[in-house]
Amino acid sequence: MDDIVLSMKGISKSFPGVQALKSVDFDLKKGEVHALVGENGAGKSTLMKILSGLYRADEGEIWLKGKKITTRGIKAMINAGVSVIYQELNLIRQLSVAENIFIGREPMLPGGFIDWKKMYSDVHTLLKPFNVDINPRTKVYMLSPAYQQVVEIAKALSLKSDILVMDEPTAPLTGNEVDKLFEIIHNLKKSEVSIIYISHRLEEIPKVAERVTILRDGEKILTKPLAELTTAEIIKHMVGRTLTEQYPKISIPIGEEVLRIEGLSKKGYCTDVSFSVRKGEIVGFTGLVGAGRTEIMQTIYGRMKKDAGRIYIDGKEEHIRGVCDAVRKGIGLIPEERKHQGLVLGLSVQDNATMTILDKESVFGFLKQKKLSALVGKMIETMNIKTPSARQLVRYLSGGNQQKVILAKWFLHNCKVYIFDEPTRGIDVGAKVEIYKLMQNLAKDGAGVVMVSSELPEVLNMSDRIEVVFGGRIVKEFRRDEADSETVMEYALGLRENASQQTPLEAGAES
Amino acid sequence: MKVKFVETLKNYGIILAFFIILVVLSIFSPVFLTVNNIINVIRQTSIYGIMAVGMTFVILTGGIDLSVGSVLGVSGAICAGMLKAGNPIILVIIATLGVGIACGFASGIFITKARITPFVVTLGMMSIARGLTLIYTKGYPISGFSPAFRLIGGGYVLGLPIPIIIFLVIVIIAYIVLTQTKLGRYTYAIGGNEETVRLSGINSNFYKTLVYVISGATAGFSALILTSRLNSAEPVAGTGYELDVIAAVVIGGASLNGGRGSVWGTFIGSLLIGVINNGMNLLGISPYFQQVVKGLIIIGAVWLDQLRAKED
Amino acid sequence: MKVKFVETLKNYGIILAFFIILVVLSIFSPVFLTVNNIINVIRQTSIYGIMAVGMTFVILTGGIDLSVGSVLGVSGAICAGMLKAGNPIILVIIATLGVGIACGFASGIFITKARITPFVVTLGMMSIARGLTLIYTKGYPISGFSPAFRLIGGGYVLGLPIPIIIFLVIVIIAYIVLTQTKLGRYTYAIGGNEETVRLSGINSNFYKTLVYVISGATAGFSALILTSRLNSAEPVAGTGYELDVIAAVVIGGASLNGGRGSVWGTFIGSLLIGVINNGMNLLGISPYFQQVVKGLIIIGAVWLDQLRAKED
Amino acid sequence: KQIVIGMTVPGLQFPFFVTMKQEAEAAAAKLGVKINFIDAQNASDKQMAAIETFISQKVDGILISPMTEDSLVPAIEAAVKAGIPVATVDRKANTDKVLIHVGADNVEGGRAAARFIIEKLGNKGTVIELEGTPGSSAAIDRKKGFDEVMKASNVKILVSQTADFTRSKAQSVMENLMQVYPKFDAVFGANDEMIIGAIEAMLAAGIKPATKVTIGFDATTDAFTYMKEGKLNATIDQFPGKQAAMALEALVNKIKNNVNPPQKVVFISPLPVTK
Ligand SMILES: Nc1ncnc2c1ncn2[C@@H]1O[C@H](COP(=O)(O)OP(=O)(O)OP(=O)(O)O)[C@@H](O)[C@H]1O
Ligand SMILES: Nc1ncnc2c1ncn2[C@@H]1O[C@H](COP(=O)(O)OP(=O)(O)OP(=O)(O)O)[C@@H](O)[C@H]1O
Ligand SMILES: [Mg+2]
Ligand SMILES: [Mg+2]
Repeated sequence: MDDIVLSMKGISKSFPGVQALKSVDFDLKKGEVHALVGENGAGKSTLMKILSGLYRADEGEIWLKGKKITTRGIKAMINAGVSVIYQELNLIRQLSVAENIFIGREPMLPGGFIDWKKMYSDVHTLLKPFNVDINPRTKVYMLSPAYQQVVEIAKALSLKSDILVMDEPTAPLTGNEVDKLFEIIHNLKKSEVSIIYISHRLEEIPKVAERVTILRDGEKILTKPLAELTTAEIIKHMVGRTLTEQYPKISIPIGEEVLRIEGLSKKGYCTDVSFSVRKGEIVGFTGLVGAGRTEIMQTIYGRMKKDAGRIYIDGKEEHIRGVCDAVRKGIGLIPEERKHQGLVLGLSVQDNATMTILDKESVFGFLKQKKLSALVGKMIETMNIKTPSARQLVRYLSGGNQQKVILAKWFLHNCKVYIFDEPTRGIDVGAKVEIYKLMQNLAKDGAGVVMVSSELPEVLNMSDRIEVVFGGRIVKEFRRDEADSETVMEYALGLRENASQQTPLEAGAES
Repeated sequence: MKVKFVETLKNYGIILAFFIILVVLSIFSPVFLTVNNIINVIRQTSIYGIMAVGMTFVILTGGIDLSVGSVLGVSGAICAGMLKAGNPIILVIIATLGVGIACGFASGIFITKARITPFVVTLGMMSIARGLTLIYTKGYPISGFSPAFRLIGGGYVLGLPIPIIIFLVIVIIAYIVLTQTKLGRYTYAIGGNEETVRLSGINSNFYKTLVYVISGATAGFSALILTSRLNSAEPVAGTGYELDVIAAVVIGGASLNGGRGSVWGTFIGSLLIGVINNGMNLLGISPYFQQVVKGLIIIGAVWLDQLRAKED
Repeated sequence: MKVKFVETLKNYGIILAFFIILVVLSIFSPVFLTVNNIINVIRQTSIYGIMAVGMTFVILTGGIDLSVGSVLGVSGAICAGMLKAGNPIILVIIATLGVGIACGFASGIFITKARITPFVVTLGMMSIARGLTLIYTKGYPISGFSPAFRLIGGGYVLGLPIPIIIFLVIVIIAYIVLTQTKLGRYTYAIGGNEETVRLSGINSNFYKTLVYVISGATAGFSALILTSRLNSAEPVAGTGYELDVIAAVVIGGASLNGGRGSVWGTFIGSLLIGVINNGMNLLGISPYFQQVVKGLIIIGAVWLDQLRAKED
Repeated sequence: KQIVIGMTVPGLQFPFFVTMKQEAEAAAAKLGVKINFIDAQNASDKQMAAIETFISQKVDGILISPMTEDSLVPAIEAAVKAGIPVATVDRKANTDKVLIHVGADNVEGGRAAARFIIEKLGNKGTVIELEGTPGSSAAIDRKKGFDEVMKASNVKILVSQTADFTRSKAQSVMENLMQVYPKFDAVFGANDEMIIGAIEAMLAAGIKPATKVTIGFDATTDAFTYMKEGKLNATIDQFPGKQAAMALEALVNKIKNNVNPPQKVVFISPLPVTK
């Protein structure tokens, strides 16, 4: 078995209150793509952080190319040829794209000066396969999450390691970039790079991987070639039960209009956007990365000032003066940037989840602690948030569970219209179903729901209407029964009709 | 439960350090553990400690208030001026606190509306308030007040000096506010991630302004106690206090980046500084060596406390 | 290109503010724009300005150095003591810088190895260094040096005072280091996200220690200039400078959270403070009003600069 | 039993008080008493804490140079009530409870400095005044005496600015002021540190200090050096050591023999000294 490049044996790891990994074995062959799947909090990222040297396992050993690893630590593992794309974006926001990619390995001129020229041209080469126009001098905070992910991938590729870990690389990406990433992965395979691939988009797994390992509650369930498993079986092993339906769409009577947008424009981001949402309705928004969906929603939410357009809530025109005002008038927005816009990492699950309802659940400013605990307890249960307690700091939750906390925050709050921006990013199949159910419950209770998503199947299956965004405009509206993935993609790619403009790529997204 | 334990541990190190210092001092100085001296220490600490409680709110939001010393100065001066003019005490108290609140409010407004960084605004306020104090007093101390007013700093209730009672009450109120109220939650949340708080539809500017108001109000309380205790308001009163006050908060475990800290930590931090100063005087350490020793103890105490540094 | 423009805008506001102040002053005081006075201002600024350059590195990493004033004090005292003992000037210069570097190194080690927050470590160092200065000098100034040494503060090269030359050279070196070298980029990176820097396999502790060494070294330079200019080292030299130095950096657009700031900003920030002090002397504003005016100008200048606040 | 005296002064950052402390310690050694010293670090509440500490320690007597006339009165009265005799030096306290005050009035010192300049200039010409830290009692009193005498004379005060009692600040301020007031005949520094800073500024600008009338305050060692070199005309001597020694003697006499001093207030006239 000399084609095994990596084997991890009997890895255990526990955190205060959580046993994250229980004696997990994992191996990786030369030139293979090995998928790692499991529910949120199953321990995937933890296993990878142990591999990268960031965490130290309580028990177990790691063998690389037949040699047992004795010196641990990040530097040692980088030198041993392991590079990792972490699940949480790990870029330095104040630095440029090029600086981020080459941090620690800057090309140097004699005299200790950085060779900027070489650095920039290397970045161009690295980004070329993605066919995106990212200026290497742009500061990272100005990029959308999708582009940040592209930078992150490019950074890992530039290390030219023989073992590459990708922890949910496609979560913020849309179909287009995903395809490009797969192309890159195929090329890497040819040059005998081994890849560990983690994703909650299970439809991707058979497309890229040869083998799969399934984790559940920190234990390894199985490792098998993908040829021997169906997606349904994978799901069953992941969640420990059979999922009857991935998209449990129920029919809800559609009521009156709650939100209408007319001619909304914001220079550099969106132009002449009009749409409406009715009570009980889920309106899906799809489009490519950088299409401007996020910006449309943030403009409606009052986070960015609109240049033109009218907003009607319950048929009445409203002037939204800012985010507070938007919330007061009944709009809630679940942002796509988890770390920077959705969570306070240093606060507990409870404090995060109840942030929007403190006004309601307090008397003279004093919190109704019991009531709040009960509400959060119920949310943890229904959404299956894996946390030792409601007092655990959100920082210590797994990526998917963090996302659930953000959702809980808004599920608890009463809005007329909910805008979900990438609500299921990084969430496992089982929990997705719960989230769809909760979303539909909101609709059933008479709210309107806007769902922005890059996962086309979710948009096609869960929406009553679908709006396709391209270059900051809505280029097409479908009813649920008219839409099929091919036509929708054609519009999203700008291959049809009035979609002639180019996507604005260089404009700085306000953050 | 385990989480709770870790939380406790976080303030544990500094308490340990505190007790070590207490034990060492009581061994070397027989006077140290006398009731009289303990009361002395707490009473002396109260002036800084009260402001440190206000500062805790500010630092929790990720801000800083460099103006507390000067605000104490201007509140004290106006307090003294009004007393001299024969105003009733209750009115004077309200006005003194009012001046502190007004200064804090002004800082808060500049920070939130003009979006200037707290360091600069409160540095400016520090200079402005000191200037106003000098102008108002024409540079002279204002002295000599009624026995009734002098009770604030010198009186006793149930055998406890009134400054200590005010200090403890403020600590307890702040503890309740920070743990049991909306304001408290938002204070921590703003320090953790203000953007998230704003996107959750919370008027973060309101709460941010409020913490500076609280800081100003505590400076007002300290001004009342100091003015009463000294029986005079000096134009330079409070100069340089900001560093001691901020130090008490930070030694108590708060992070200057916001989001982490507690009133208990601040309370211990203030006492620690008070005890160090008192202890060194009792031991008769030469003033020059005192500075060296004080620096070493502060670093040493926080070193013992570094357990919590592992946290992130 | 767009990015570049925004970058420029970020320092634009403060430059605008600076020019407004220049114009106002030259209208009210005919002396202000004379060559002589301009040289004066820059020379006076150089002592703070040099330390502010060092502080820029520290603040960029998200740290703070409260000890600069005291480190200046102790370096200056040892400089003076060594001169009095008849040591050759070159040796004295090396020793003075060495003392500054040693203090910075000690702070850096405590911050990175003992993992104590920079505020506490440098507060401790501030106290320790001041104590050592007082012990060394016994509380009295050390005065009277050779004409050769006095050139450092009082000499001219090509018509420019040597302190100004040292200042400008340090600014330019710092600019090159921050923009063109690893050290510079890591300084920003550590302030931006230290975790990521560590994940990239970089020894962030090394670079973090280094910025305190740089800060200490700049305090050493300032000590040389100050001691030479005054022809004496006072035991209290540098007291309270930390606030002015940090203010210069922050007014120059740096964020105390790290990751944002520039040497040019700091340069302008230092000059701004220098010009305000000079201008108020020239206009003969009463000392009491000076404080009010200074506070208002500082807030006002940064207000004009708040454009960049939108950034995050 | 060893007699212990608690001593506290406004701040050892001023050489004046360093001298006072050292000479008091020398005098104490001669008298065979021990001094417990606490520095007030230029803050009234710290000085109050010092006295409270002395009371806890049950010292036999207290020697204090109070921060201001009024702010230490409560603490002093508390000490007296606790049976500890208190003597004030240099700066007075507004209470009749003290055993003795030995002082050299700062206001009188300011007057003396003004008279010196007027006499030297023949009651005409101009003077630049450097004040101490705004609001501090030494700054206020010295300025008060100086301005009062100046106002009654024909010498004009060109400008009065603060230099916070420090040499470096004084150097900068003087540099700035000489731009606007190139013609002046005299400089008054409210302490020696400031006048020396001003002299250094003059030297750097090529102005011979000998051509101007210069006077400082406190009679520090450096001031004498500058006078010897002909750069400084005079300094006001308040005799800090002598003050402290006299007060200390009275205290010890009271403690040992329960004898009150013949006079409750002793003034040493501050005088301009020249070399
Ligand atoms: N630093 C930490 N401190 C405490 N608990 C942790 C820490 N890191 C992870 N955990 C816990 O360990 C468990 C496994 O987390 P991990 O991040 O490995 O999950 P995951 O499989 O990557 O999930 P996801 O799909 O949501 O990313 C979770 O229950 C998580 O809460
Ligand atoms: N490379 C880039 N540099 C700077 N700005 C960019 C870049 N790419 C996109 N943007 C900005 O982001 C806007 C689109 O934002 P965003 O990518 O968040 O849209 P989206 O449709 O919500 O896509 P996503 O799937 O990423 O959420 C564009 O209008 C553009 O101004
Ligand atoms: Mg994960
Ligand atoms: Mg988006």
